[in-house]
Amino acid sequence: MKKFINKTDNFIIDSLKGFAKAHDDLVELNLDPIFVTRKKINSDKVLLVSGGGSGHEPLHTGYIGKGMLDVACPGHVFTSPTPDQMISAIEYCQPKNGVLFIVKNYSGDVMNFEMASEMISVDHQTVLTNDDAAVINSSYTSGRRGVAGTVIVEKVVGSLAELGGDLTACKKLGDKVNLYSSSIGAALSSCTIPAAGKPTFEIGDDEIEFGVGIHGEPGRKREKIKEASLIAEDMISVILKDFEEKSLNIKDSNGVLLLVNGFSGTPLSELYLIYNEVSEKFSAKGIHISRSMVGNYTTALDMAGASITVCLLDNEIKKHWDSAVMTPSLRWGNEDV
Amino acid sequence: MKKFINKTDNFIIDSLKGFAKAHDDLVELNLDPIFVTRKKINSDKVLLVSGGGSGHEPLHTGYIGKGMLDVACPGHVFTSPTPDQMISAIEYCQPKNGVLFIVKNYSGDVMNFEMASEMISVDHQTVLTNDDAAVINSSYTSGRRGVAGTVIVEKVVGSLAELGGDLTACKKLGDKVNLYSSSIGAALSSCTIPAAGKPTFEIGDDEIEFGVGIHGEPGRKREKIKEASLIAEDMISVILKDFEEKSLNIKDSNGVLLLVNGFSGTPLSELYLIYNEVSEKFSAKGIHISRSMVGNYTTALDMAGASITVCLLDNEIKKHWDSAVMTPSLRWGNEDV
Amino acid sequence: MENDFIIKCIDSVAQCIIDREDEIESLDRAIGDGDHYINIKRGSSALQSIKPELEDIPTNEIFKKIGMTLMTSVGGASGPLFASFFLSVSKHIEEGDNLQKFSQAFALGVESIMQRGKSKLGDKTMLDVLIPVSEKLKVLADDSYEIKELTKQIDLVAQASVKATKDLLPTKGRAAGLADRAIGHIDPGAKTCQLIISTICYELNKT
Amino acid sequence: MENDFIIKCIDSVAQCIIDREDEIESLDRAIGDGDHYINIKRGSSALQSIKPELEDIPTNEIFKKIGMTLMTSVGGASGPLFASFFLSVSKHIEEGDNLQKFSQAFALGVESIMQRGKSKLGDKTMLDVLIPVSEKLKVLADDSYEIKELTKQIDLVAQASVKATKDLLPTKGRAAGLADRAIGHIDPGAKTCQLIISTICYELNKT
Ligand SMILES: Nc1ncnc2c1ncn2[C@@H]1O[C@H](COP(=O)(O)OP(=O)(O)O)[C@@H](O)[C@H]1O
Ligand SMILES: Nc1ncnc2c1ncn2[C@@H]1O[C@H](COP(=O)(O)OP(=O)(O)O)[C@@H](O)[C@H]1O
Ligand SMILES: [Mg+2]
Ligand SMILES: [Mg+2]
Ligand SMILES: [Mg+2]
Ligand SMILES: [Mg+2]
Repeated sequence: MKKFINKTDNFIIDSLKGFAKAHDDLVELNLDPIFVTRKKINSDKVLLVSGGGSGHEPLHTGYIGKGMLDVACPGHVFTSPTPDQMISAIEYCQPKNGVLFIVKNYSGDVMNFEMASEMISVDHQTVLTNDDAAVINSSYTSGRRGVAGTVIVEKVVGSLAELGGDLTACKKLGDKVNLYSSSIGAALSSCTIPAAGKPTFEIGDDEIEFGVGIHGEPGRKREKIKEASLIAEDMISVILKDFEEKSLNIKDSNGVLLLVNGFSGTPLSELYLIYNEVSEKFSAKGIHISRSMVGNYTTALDMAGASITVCLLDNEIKKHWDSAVMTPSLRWGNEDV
Repeated sequence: MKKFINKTDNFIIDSLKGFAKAHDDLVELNLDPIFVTRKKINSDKVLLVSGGGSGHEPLHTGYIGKGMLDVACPGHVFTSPTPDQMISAIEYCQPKNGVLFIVKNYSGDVMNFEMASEMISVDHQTVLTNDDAAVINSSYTSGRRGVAGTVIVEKVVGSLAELGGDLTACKKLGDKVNLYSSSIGAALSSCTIPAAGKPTFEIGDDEIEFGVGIHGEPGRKREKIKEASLIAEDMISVILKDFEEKSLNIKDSNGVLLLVNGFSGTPLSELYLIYNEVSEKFSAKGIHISRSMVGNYTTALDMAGASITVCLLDNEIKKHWDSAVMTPSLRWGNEDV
Repeated sequence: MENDFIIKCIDSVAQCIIDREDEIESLDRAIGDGDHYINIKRGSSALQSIKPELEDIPTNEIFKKIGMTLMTSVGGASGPLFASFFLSVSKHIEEGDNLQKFSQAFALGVESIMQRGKSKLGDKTMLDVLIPVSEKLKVLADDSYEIKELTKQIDLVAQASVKATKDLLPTKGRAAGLADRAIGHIDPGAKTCQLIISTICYELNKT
Repeated sequence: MENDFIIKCIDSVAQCIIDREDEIESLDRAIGDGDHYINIKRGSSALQSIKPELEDIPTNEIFKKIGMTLMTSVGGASGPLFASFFLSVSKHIEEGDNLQKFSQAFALGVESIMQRGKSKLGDKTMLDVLIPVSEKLKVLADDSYEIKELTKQIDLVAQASVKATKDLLPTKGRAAGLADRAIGHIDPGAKTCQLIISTICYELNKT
């Protein structure tokens, strides 16, 4: 294992300290228990709290700021945070209009947030994200995984909360964005958890893991690497099928948001190449891309690979997607509005 | 070699097409010869033209837009563009107030831009960036390499040009930012040029290449991997020595900009960890960091590793650093100003 | 159930986990996300660091402290599940309880895992060790076996049921995404439960 | 210098470069950025695609077209240098020039590389093959040797001087950053120049 690291046990803390210093105009880091909040807490708005295992940076800490999250509770690498983190963060922020938890659908995250939820008295709701279309037969399992679509949920709900939306409205919008989003990824390499010291899975020099999760969890199938165009085709058919199963019309005239997300080890140039393949095939199918994002937004440590996420844009989602945002890792629109 | 790619010969074009589509609100791609311009060309300002081999994305195409570049001419992977690209781009833009070339100091780039320069009639100047402090005894060689400091030059000069600065002023400011910037990098892995199909260099499982270039060129020394804190220490001493040799005071009260740049294969969490190490050591030395950037800004294909760049901020540089910028990969400030 | 014995078990279990690192770790790498060893090691270190606090408090308080410590240190899926177990046991146990009472508290602890995890026997989780063990414990406690025989039998059940998770199709936790690709692999959480139980059996046997 | 011969050389050089891929590529990977083979292959493919245009034009035009094609296809450091060479030669060569005249044009071509590259003998570049070859060519042309002997001698000089780049300390181009770590490695640009020269010598010999 080769990483820029001191002691593996301190990895998360060392990294969070650097993050907090580099963005000390926007965020504040609390240790013991660990949570990150906006620099200026607005206790009048619905408090947006997310969190999850570390190793997916910039998710979630990088999305704290105006127009997006208020709080992120980072767990250890690939391990959900513990309830005391959420509880302390909420005590610290003193929200007057309720708390919305945004939680990726993994047993660990769900249970830890649930325990926190049972132990707080403030009004709260939870949006569970489960945009990963890789998991087949999800009705037999604990469900689909939450992956890069979570960023879209956080951005869109963040905008509504910033503009004064109440808890019920935020929860409703979050559930809608999640429903409207489907993702599918493929890995070219494994990732290595610092404390484990070795790759999570073995993969041949000519293989890809199709449908991989953002923790290097095995996906739908292991197959031989092929042209990006063919991989894109496979990804698109999973997404199309998923929208079909959800009875959602991907050809809606408002268009879709296409997010090409890197898992961190794949260069931007390749992500753009995937974007090109998907957008060409979409345009042949009459699917209109009206918003785009290409980059490392939900990563898996050092894993090489990428996912695509498609989110249907109705007027409400589009409006909140376009609104100003000012966080360490997502920033657009007018900053003093 | 595992990459998201169709045919290696088409890699750059496929990727650029995706880039141009994903950012069609900001940029426009021209094929044959290849160059990328802003969507809306302003021929009244000094035209900022950069370019270089591909594989360093988002450099330079990702920095096209308001407050930064007007044109980028991407070459093949790690190979400088050819003069016809620059010449055609300038013809296309019809600049009325001169052209400033921003060129990283590599023989190939210098010579190709020089040839272009000899073949155009419009008034022009060149800023050569050579911020890489890795190369020792540079007086005996063709000089230091231009690396991540180039982004700072492009941002700062971009701001001046946007605000109406003339060619002479832009050239002068560019040279100053370059002089005020020093960089040093370390690689944990090699990179693989798509057309070559195999890693540019071999490196042991426990080795790092200290002082590596952004093309995987060997650096100062090959050494055993050690704690990030110790690597950061080595990096800092190279930077301090360089400022000393340039007779520049890094403890200037205005503070410095610290850029922790990933080469692409290293996750953001590790870059923040490096930021933490450097900022702790800087503060112990009385060096004040007043601006920060952490991310993949000047990459080397899929190479794992990182560099730090320190740029002294005088009032002029600071003002132009802070001004609004709206490009695919750098975006802040108010967008409609 | 004496405090000293519980503290001793904390140490033995911690040691056992460290000794079996490779095995535990490779299981979660195969069908999970590779962190299970790190998670339970963190939990068992946290328990070791609170040992002094456990010396002179009532039995139910011990279980509560263990539960709270696991809750705030382990994280992941196994953290809240182990925590739920101990917190539930703490509510149903009292100073000087006999084996029958203990086996009832144990069963209620297992039930709280099922509630927290919305899971049941056969989901290919830790429950596939805990439920059979709990059931056996009830039977043996009722029949008031000798400690030697009791620990032997419990250990056998734990060993057999962990092996049986190999053939199960996962429906809960991270492995669920894998579906039938997980068949042939032992569930990591089941493995650690078996190791913990076997270790405690061994310690009981020495008393 | 007949057009047909030049076109033939374009093909032979292209073939030679392809045949020696591994060697050329590994040199630039060792002390450069690994793209030299790709660059010159791209250049030689571009030349092959303009062969029809070269058939019926004056000699100086051929060299100019070759220079412009290399200029707009190769890129990197070697592109403008090769381009400068051919563009310079095109200015100093005329239909039916004898060997002496050609050797002068060749020397001026090499000089234009030195100007473009701000480089000289001993910098561990292509010039460390081109300069000795150019000098030898001048001497041999003046002494009006037989073509067989001339090509043999030129080839020998090219072979010897490319080997000699091994021991040089690089001061130009990407290898410069390496300083003495580059010692022991042959310069890739020097190698391709030698290959091109040796190939042309071989073709000349066949005429
Ligand atoms: N819903 C559940 N019910 C019971 N046990 C579960 C459940 N989800 C996960 N587990 C257990 O937790 C183990 C994984 O724990 P761990 O690796 O620490 O957490 P995570 O899965 O969050 O990475 C699994 O092997 C399984 O035994
Ligand atoms: N200034 C120079 N003068 C002469 N030759 C040079 C100079 N710089 C580079 N070269 C030659 O170019 C070769 C490298 O070419 P190439 O790999 O195609 O370009 P790049 O170095 O830009 O990647 C070197 O091996 C060397 O022979
Ligand atoms: Mg986990
Ligand atoms: Mg090159
Ligand atoms: Mg796990
Ligand atoms: Mg090269």
